[in-house]
Amino acid sequence: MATLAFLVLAALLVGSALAVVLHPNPVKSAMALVVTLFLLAVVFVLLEAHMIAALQIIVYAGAIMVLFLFVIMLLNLGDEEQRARPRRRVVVHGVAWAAGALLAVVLVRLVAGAPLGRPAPAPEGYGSAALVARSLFTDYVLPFELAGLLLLVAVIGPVVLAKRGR
Amino acid sequence: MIPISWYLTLSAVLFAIGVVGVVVRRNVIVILMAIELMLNGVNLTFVALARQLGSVDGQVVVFFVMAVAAAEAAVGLAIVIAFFRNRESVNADDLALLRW
Amino acid sequence: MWVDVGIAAAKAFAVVMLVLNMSLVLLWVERKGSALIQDRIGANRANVFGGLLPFNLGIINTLIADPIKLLTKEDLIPAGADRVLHFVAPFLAVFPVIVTFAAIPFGDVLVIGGRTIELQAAALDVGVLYVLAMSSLAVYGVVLGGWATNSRWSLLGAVRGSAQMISYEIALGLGLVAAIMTFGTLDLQEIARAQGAHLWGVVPLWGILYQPVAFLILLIAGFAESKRVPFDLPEGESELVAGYFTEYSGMKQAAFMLSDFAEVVVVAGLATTLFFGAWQVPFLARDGWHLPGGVFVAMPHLAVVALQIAAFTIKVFALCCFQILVRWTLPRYRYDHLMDLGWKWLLPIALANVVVTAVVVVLVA
Amino acid sequence: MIASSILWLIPALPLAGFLLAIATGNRALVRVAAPALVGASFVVALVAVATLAGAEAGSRLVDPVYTWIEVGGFRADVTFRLDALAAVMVLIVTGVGFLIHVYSVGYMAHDAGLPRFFAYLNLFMFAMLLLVLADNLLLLFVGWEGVGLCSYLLIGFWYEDDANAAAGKKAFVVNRIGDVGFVLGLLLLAWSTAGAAGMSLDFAHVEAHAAGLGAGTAAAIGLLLLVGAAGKSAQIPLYVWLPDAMAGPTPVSALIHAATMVTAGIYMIARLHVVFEAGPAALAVVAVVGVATALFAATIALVQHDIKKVLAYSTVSQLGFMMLALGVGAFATAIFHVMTHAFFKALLFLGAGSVIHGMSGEQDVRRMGGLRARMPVTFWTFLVGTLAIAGAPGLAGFFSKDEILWHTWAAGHPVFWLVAVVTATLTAFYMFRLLFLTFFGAPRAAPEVAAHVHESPATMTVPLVLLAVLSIAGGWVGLPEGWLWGPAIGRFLAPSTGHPHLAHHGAVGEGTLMLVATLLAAAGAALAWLFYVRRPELPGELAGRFRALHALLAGKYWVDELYDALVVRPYVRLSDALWRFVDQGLIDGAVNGTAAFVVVNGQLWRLVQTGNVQHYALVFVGGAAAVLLYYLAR
Repeated sequence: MATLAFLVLAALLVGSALAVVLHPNPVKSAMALVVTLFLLAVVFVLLEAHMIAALQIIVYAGAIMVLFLFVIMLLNLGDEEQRARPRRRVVVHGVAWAAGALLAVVLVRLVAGAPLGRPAPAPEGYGSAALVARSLFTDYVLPFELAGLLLLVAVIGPVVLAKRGR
Repeated sequence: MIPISWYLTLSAVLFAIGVVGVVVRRNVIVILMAIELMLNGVNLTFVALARQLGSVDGQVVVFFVMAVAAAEAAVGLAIVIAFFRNRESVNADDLALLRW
Repeated sequence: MWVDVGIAAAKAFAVVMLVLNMSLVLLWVERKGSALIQDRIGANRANVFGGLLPFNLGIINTLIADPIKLLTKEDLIPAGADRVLHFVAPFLAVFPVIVTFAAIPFGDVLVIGGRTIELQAAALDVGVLYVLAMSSLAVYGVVLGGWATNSRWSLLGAVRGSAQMISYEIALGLGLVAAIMTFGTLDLQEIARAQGAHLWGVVPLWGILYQPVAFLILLIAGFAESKRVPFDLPEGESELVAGYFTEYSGMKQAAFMLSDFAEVVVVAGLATTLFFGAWQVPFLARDGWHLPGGVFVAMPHLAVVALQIAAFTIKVFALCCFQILVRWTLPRYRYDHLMDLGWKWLLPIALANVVVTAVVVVLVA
Repeated sequence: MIASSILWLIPALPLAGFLLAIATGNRALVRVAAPALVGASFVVALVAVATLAGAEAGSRLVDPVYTWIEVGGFRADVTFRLDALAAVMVLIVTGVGFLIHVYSVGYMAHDAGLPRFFAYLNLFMFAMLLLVLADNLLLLFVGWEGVGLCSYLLIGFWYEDDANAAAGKKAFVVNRIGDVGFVLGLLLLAWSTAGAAGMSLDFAHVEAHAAGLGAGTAAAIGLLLLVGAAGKSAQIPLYVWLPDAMAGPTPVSALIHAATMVTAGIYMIARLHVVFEAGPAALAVVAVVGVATALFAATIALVQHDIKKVLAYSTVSQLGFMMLALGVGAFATAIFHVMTHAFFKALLFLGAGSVIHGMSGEQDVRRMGGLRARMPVTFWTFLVGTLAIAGAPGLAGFFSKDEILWHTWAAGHPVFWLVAVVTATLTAFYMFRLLFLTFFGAPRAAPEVAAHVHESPATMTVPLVLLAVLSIAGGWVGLPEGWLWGPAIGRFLAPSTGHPHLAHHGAVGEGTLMLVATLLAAAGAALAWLFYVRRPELPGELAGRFRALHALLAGKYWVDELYDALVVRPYVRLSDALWRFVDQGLIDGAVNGTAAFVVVNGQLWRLVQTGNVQHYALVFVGGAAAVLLYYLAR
């Protein structure tokens, strides 16, 4: 049952991910990515990472992807322009897909063969906001603050970059 | 109980798809999205291995990845907008200004 | 097993019905309310018995005739539209809003047949985050609806809508953070239970007493999230015809309208849960009334539960009515004013509120 | 050894003047500060010398400043030392230097480059004092090169004229040739005197070890050092730069190219006299070079028309006298002549400068004449200088020159003596010729120049008068043996220079020789009077009769042309060939070839650089996959 659910989920994920990469229309690509991210959130729930799953949707699906869509619409982009000659494009894409497939095969071989054994039992409240937050504000407090700084830069930087006529 | 290595396999496939997307797409915004896909593939690995170890450290890393991804998207899209304003294009072929 | 599934299904059905019905009722309330405010009769064209009754049946018109009309109208898809996304968009608009309600508790526990049933469709330990996550997804309906129809007005509405919703989501989230800090949990049911105490044995200790600022922020941001006046720029009739759903008709258009009203209900539900004691009735505990002065009046369990559900419904409805009142009272904002309000006022205030709350929480603890 | 803490001030004060002039470039400030600082240096030197004179004979003042080089067993300190030899030199340098600074204030008053001039002049004073006060040969060499640099800068002071710049360059290059010999001599000296305590070029060390040198080694060192001295002191064969050096401002000629710098070679040989005494062959060569130069230069001076050129050849000739003195072992006498020569030659140069100043830059004696009345102070002081150099009894040059002649005779070199006496006669002749042509007879200047002839201002005439006094009285510190107080300066210098070795006190006494020389000098002067006052047409007739000889002398024996043909032009051709084939062909070829290789390579590899990030990403992906594949396959 769970296995079947996972397989269906995985198939949907791979399908939507492929749609991101293959669909010529950026809006459709973005929507496919939203679906991918949403499904990933579900996978996170399966892995008992509730907090991360919620954040995945809030941050990725809710904020980042909306930003992407917003920009696509602002620039009013249509289907992707293909300039290379078709034959050359086929060659380049063929090479790229072959390299990607090789990478996928190698990575899968590497991780699938990993001697992991059974997962450790999840502690009480695993994946909850409290546990993640405790870790975040104790062991990782410095990276946390640095991430805050980074985000501040990311707030100021785009304003400077995108502002018209400075 | 689904073996953790299945999740890892899934994440590897997602990552590879993202890589191909970065290479083959011409639209800079889509390239950025493919990068997000790669990041998410890696995120899945972190969450899966966090579950494997029964520790939340991996989830904390994912938290940071999200923060960085948000920053990256904001700055990246701002650059795209600035570029579009100059060249009326978001095609990666037009971004090769530093070429000899 | 099957009983559990049945119970879950029943709870889900109850929640969906609550939202949908209240949305419909709100539609009528809005029509009547606007008429009242504008000093006209309104919604009076539904007489069944030829005007013999002493009151008109506008409510029936709104509840039954309107939906039937909308359902049976032709579904127009403009030329050049993206058929798939055009079809999906309305559902993407409605779905997250209704689903949001799953995390909101509408009563305490119901003990029946030896089972203890939480009166909440989905008992989530990250309930508040869930609410935020779902409300953040609501923007896709707007964006895609606007984009898929291949219309300038729609696209402008979509761009406005996405920017507005993203902007106010931040203020909304920060407002909720302050509330969460006060209660120390993300579980909405626990938050509801935490509001059962009374100050000096008389005043019910609801969230509004702790977090009035957060409530105001939630309310204002809620207006923006539901894209209603004074923040109805994405669909402002005088500017963009009907904004992002200009090119929709029939049931799909109804779905967009429904999502607006459902959003009003969700905002009201969230505000009720966080700031107005959720299902709490003053002095009513599980076993009966604990009135001031040590007076105790026992009550049957089912009656208590029924009272709590009723109290929750009434509170939500009251808040909905308040939103409608605001909607027909204030004029529309200009777009830059809207952004100014969101980024330059709400956000700093929410941040300050968070800081002050943090200090107080630490000091009290 | 007496510790002293003021010696460093002597060179430091002119250095301060140099820095001040360079830093401010303020005319009003510099023209006061530069002479004042040199004067202060003179006062400090007087104090130091007084201290030395008050101490017992043979002692010296030492002022260690800091350790300069300490590497391996070798050590060189910046230490100043003042012994009798250095004392005399320091007083000459600072005293005459001060007077010439004062003179320069007037002479250079209208020159735009005045701050630069005084900067160079002060730098020269610093370097010269470093040379004189140095405690070791390395520090001396720094001063040696420093004065060379200043000489170059000052000869080419008016660098707008190519000829001046070329003269400076010539002086510099010729001096470098001498310096090669000097450096080789230093290295050989250091190497051959290295003891258990390691190498050292301290004078104390050298003096202690010189006696242990073999005669051959010492002679080799001496000859190499002589090459350096010949360069600096303008001896055959390296004298050619000095006449050209007259291109510099006249005070420079007086200070650097007459009174001080050119005597550095003399000073150096006197300072290292123990080395030369250990190699008598070198000493003999010194004597030959000296006497040959003296005669050679004097003959050229007979027919020169440029007032400064005559004085320049005269200087070369007098330096030859000093070399002769050194060569016959009369080191103290050589230094004595350095001193008197500094007085009267500085006087003559400054007088010439005054004439040139008054004649609006005219230097050719054929267009002078009759200036006696118009420039009385200059005339009288110039007369004193001429008498002094000619050896008029009682004047400075009389005593020092006769002491040289006497020592030459007494050391057993009658041929040298004969040549020297002939030279002295020629000296009297050409100096009086110069005097008569300049100040007597009818004015031959152009009318507009003649109208402007005027006596020089006080800043110029006062130094002239002071130097004239010194030229009269300066010789009395070195009377012959047995006269009144005798050779006081010789006794003072003896601890530093040793006592002269007189081979035989022969049958002929000093007085006899003195009488012969004086009579011959008077004859020379009389001949000049005959030629240039009484019968002005005679020189032309003689020149017509001995045309070949006159042409030889007027052409300065064509030494410059000879050098040009034998050395300069082949060297230029060699350089040209090297430039063409080695530099352009081999070196540039290698460099350009490297560049061309890089360019071709770059052309090839830039095809890989499409500028498209995604191509790079693709390669990156392939690389990552390959790395992972490697781990998988392992």
